[in-house]
Amino acid sequence: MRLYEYEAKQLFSQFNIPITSGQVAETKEQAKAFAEKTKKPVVLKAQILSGGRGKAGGVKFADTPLEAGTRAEELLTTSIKGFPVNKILMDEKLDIEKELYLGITLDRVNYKIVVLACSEGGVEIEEVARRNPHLIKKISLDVDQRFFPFWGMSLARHLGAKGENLKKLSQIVVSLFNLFKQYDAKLVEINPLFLTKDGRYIAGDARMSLDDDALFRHPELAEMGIEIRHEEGEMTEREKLARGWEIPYLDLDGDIGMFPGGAGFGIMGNDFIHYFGGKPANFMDSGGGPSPERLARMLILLDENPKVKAIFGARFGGISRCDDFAKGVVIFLKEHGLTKPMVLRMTGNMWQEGVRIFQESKKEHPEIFKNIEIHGIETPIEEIAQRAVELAKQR
Amino acid sequence: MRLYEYEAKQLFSQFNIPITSGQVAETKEQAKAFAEKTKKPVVLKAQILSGGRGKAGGVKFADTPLEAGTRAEELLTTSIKGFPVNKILMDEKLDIEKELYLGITLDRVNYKIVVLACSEGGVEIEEVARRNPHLIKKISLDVDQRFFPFWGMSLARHLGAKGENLKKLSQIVVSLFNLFKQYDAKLVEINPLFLTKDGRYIAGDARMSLDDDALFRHPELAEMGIEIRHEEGEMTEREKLARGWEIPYLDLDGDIGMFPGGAGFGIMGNDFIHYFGGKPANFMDSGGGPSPERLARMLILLDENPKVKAIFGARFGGISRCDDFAKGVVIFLKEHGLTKPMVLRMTGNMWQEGVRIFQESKKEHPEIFKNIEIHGIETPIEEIAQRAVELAKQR
Amino acid sequence: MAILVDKSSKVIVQGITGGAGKFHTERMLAYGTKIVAGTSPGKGGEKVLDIPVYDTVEECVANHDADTSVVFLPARFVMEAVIEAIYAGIKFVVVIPEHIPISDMMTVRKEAQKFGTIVLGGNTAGIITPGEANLGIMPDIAFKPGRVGTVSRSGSLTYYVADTLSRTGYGETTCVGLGGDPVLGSTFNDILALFEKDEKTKAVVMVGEIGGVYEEMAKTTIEKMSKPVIGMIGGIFAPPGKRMGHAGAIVEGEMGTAQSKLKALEEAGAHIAKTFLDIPKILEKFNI
Amino acid sequence: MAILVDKSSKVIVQGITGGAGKFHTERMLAYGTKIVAGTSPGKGGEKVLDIPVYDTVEECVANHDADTSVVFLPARFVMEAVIEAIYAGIKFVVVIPEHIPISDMMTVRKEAQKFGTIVLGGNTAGIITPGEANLGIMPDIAFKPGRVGTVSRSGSLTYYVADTLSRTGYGETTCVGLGGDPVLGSTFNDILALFEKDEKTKAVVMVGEIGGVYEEMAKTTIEKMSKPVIGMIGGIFAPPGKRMGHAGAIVEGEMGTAQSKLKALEEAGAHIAKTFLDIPKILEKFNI
Repeated sequence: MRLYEYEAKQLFSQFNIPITSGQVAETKEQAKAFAEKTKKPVVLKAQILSGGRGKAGGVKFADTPLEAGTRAEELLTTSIKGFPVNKILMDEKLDIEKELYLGITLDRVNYKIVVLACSEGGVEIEEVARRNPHLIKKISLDVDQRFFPFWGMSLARHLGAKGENLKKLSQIVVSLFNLFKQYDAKLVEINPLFLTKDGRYIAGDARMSLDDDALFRHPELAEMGIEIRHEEGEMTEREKLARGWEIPYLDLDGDIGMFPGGAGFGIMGNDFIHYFGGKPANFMDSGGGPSPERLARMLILLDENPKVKAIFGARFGGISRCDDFAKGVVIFLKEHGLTKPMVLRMTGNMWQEGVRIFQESKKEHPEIFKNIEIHGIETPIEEIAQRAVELAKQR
Repeated sequence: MRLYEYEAKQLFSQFNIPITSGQVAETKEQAKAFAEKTKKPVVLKAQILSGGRGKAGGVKFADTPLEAGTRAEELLTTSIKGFPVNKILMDEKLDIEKELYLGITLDRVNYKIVVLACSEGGVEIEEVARRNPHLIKKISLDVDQRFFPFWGMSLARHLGAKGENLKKLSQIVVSLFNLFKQYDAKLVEINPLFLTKDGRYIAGDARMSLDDDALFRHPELAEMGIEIRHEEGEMTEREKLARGWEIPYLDLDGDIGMFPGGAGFGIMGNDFIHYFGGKPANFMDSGGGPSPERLARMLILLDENPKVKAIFGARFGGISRCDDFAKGVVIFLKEHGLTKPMVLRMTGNMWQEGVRIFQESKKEHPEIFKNIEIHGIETPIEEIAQRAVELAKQR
Repeated sequence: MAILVDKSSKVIVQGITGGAGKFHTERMLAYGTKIVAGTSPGKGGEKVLDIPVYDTVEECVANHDADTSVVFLPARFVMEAVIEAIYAGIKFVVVIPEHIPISDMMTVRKEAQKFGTIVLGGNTAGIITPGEANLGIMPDIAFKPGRVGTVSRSGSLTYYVADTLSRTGYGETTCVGLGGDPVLGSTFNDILALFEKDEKTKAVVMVGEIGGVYEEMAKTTIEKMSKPVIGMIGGIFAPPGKRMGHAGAIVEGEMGTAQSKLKALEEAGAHIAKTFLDIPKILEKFNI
Repeated sequence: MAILVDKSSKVIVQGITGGAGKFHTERMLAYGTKIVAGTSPGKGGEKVLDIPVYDTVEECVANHDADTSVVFLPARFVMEAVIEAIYAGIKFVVVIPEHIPISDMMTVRKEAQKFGTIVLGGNTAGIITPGEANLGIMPDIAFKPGRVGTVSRSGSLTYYVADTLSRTGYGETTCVGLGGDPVLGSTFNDILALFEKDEKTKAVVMVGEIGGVYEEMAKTTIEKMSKPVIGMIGGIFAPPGKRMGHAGAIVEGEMGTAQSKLKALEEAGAHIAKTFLDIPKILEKFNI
């Protein structure tokens, strides 16, 4: 998950990576006040969970407090790359000598940690990599390798540092590496890293993406208000509801409610629906071995979504068992009721038990099964997907 | 350097290694008070920087507060293995089911860290290694290898732990390893490690030796009152004076003041004096590249020692330069004056300059050179040592 | 013949006393898998389904000559457990749990490499050699002994592919789940190479998905293979940059897209299936 | 011929701008040692004694093809500096500073081993091949080109031994100071093996001292040597368990005593000298 610039900068300052003494503003007035206090031209940066903010108009400058208020208002009432701007980070505008790049990421081809320095910063690093690869210097490390400061020195030299600045910049590289390791990051970037006219290095921007699966090791982040979120953008209300229930859920813009078992078929089933001319309304994963209650809640998310016209259900019981699955569906049918047509295929571990549960329940309450078609292993999953598309088109 | 038991136990408790809530006593009254508060039989342990304390009578038991006072007085007015006892550690006497051994040390043959568990504790581990080597289980690790808890489990199993106790004991192993690494220890031992009748593990004793050369990384130890010291025993007054001047110095029980350059020849010169029938009064090392002032102070330590009858000086200038050496000797001769006969051999880096300094100074102040014989590379060092023995015998 | 696991594998279950561990141990046993022991620290001496439970893996190896392990433990204990198995001499470890921290799994890979241990997962449904042994959580119903090998990052896709192969009479030699986590113990490369060497396997179905670089990396192996490889990629219509349940399925850079994966497979000479039903249609062209 | 260093060695000084670094660089240059560059982070571009100073070792290797380094830096910076040299491709590093933390030096050993780099020290007086190159702090006056190799843990003992060999006409091929710290980059074993292979070396004098296990470990190497080895051990009369300046000289257990060292040498067939004057007396017996 990605951090906001102002969050990443909080962590930067814990590790003594120099940042300007900026401030977050949520209103025009706060922006004005900051500019008045600073008594210098300021820069206003929209806080969104996406890159390419500068190009998209998310960074603005102001010479006077009045102008700062105006610019802040513009940013706070707009969307950048589709994301509404709720916070802006205000900084004093610096006299820049040079813009550099520093980054650390995981190399998943070679299973290494890669530290990158580029003497051309403030632009997209992929762009530079294509155009001027010699400007980039890389150091690759094993996962358990400690970072020796002389690598920092070598990268700092590549960035043109000399004398006292060489030591300062190599210390920044070392600190950035320590930060990366400390928080189980997948990516840390300073782009641009400013060298000011008066010879200071200052992180102009701060990007961090953390390994969600290692967040349990960092309870202090939650205390700082840094909670789990998407890699890009904030969650919709339904996504937040799903997260509260610990269901991996993602809103898409189609009309077929997807109720697949397993993330793999979740992704593939999405393609199948497209192949047959439909569009899914969501992505959803049940997680390993979901309880009947959780399965019922998953169906609530779909049935209550006004955009959903039909539901495509697929369960190949592995770690998740068909008996639990059938129980969950029945709980949902009884307690909530199914208002959308649903087609379902169920097989795998404990399928006989699942079929028995459905049969018994249907005997008792045939009315709650009126919108549902249930299939077994005899019907290929492609036919089920096709049927879901048909059902959606009929509405 | 070695820590006192009570100091090591302070560090143990920081790492959640279970200890009894003992207390240090420096007087009979404190000992009595502790026994009164405890309302149980107590154990009193002399705090000295040496092993084999139990055999030497340094551990006593008392059933009543009165007896505790008597035992404390006995300990506090005696010497154990030659070391006066200034502090005793008081502990509640436990009901012991079993005594075990846990230790971590450096294997300097294979350059590994070795973790040892022995199911027979409370005795000398070397003894067990000879008699019943199968009772000892060893795990050897590379210096940068992290300690995986399953090794703790494996050692705990070797010590007979089961169920919840297995987890508790493996956690103690892990904690001991962390402690070892945290403080750059050369040795950490819990011997005995008690298993009490009520199923608790408690460190009965605590031994730690730290790497003196890594102490600079642990300023917090000085704050706890843990200062540099010998591996065994406390320092004499003259040794403390020398330490204040940052001169490695050790009192021995002979009568020849040793003023050798370099620790290597310091040790070998000690042997030479013995070969020729003499006995050195000290060991001394000048450290790398000593200043003239430090050299003068080294001579003060020797000349002011009433036991010293003659001084044996040897300087083969390497990182220490003969010009500085000669300057130091001259400062001493001028400002302090030499009261003991001294024989000296000087050669090596800058020897010509050293000879010149001696000659000029002697021309000016011939009287201060009356007790000193100066030789150069032409005289073998063995002859100089022999001469020093002669000079001492003449007094 | 088969790869990695067969009826002679001596299997232990790490975490055998937990709910999932016990449930799937029962299933695996019922399938005929030779499970010789289980571990659960602090519970050594107990029995689960008549299988002896030990505190440590080293005891399982010493007492039962165990060579294979299936791990059913919470994610935060997985690194420790797998490395314990590696150091104890286990040669093949199947990691069922999901959401293992990336740095933990990178450490596991390093230790595994040192000792030549093969690790599958994390977040794998396991591995099955139909009729011989079933390690993990895969439902028996989908699988039949036969002549096609399958390898996939997803459990559910493995089931659908095997179901298709079983119902069309091809059957499977071994079905391997690589796992859905971002850093995996084994990759398509490793498994494809094993299938190439396995005499009974006549063709391989590999199912990839968006995110990560494992499919692209498989290109050089596929190029060298003598057996037909059928490739399938999930996520052609997935929105970019959003987490799709599998942590690995985040589209990061050009390497991770469905397009780049399809391109790599096509260039390597793999035959692309869009839906499962395409698989038997492609196999028909080969005389297997 | 000689071992480890000769007139073709391209030497750098790490810490060349410090007091000791500069002083001994001047001495080493005066001896004819080929010093091609020095390092001092933040001072790149300066010159010391006309020798170019760089920020990093990698520049010294790139610009001057350096292959050897002498380190003159405070103990706490030594690990970093040596490992920098190792990674930059330097093949032989001489560590003059003393009191290097044990764990730092164990880390250095590991990295050196990975890259096949030879490290001498810490707390060594250095190494000299008389008439060719002098690396470290050894005084020229003691040494003359000749036919005996010496290896010792102590600087001062190296000087006395060489002085004795020089004055009795044997002279030295190379004199090696292992260093006095408790964990060393190279040991008697390593250096004795090099002397055995060196054609010009006809005999070796090794001087050990109490503490550590290096002398005992040398036993197996000495046994296999074809050249006479003369052994000397310091500390026969040293009090046990007290720090004698050299951190290594703490008597720890049975292995570290002077007696155990003398015994190991005698059993290996080395000829024991008590004082320096015994050395030429022993050498006389061999036709070298």
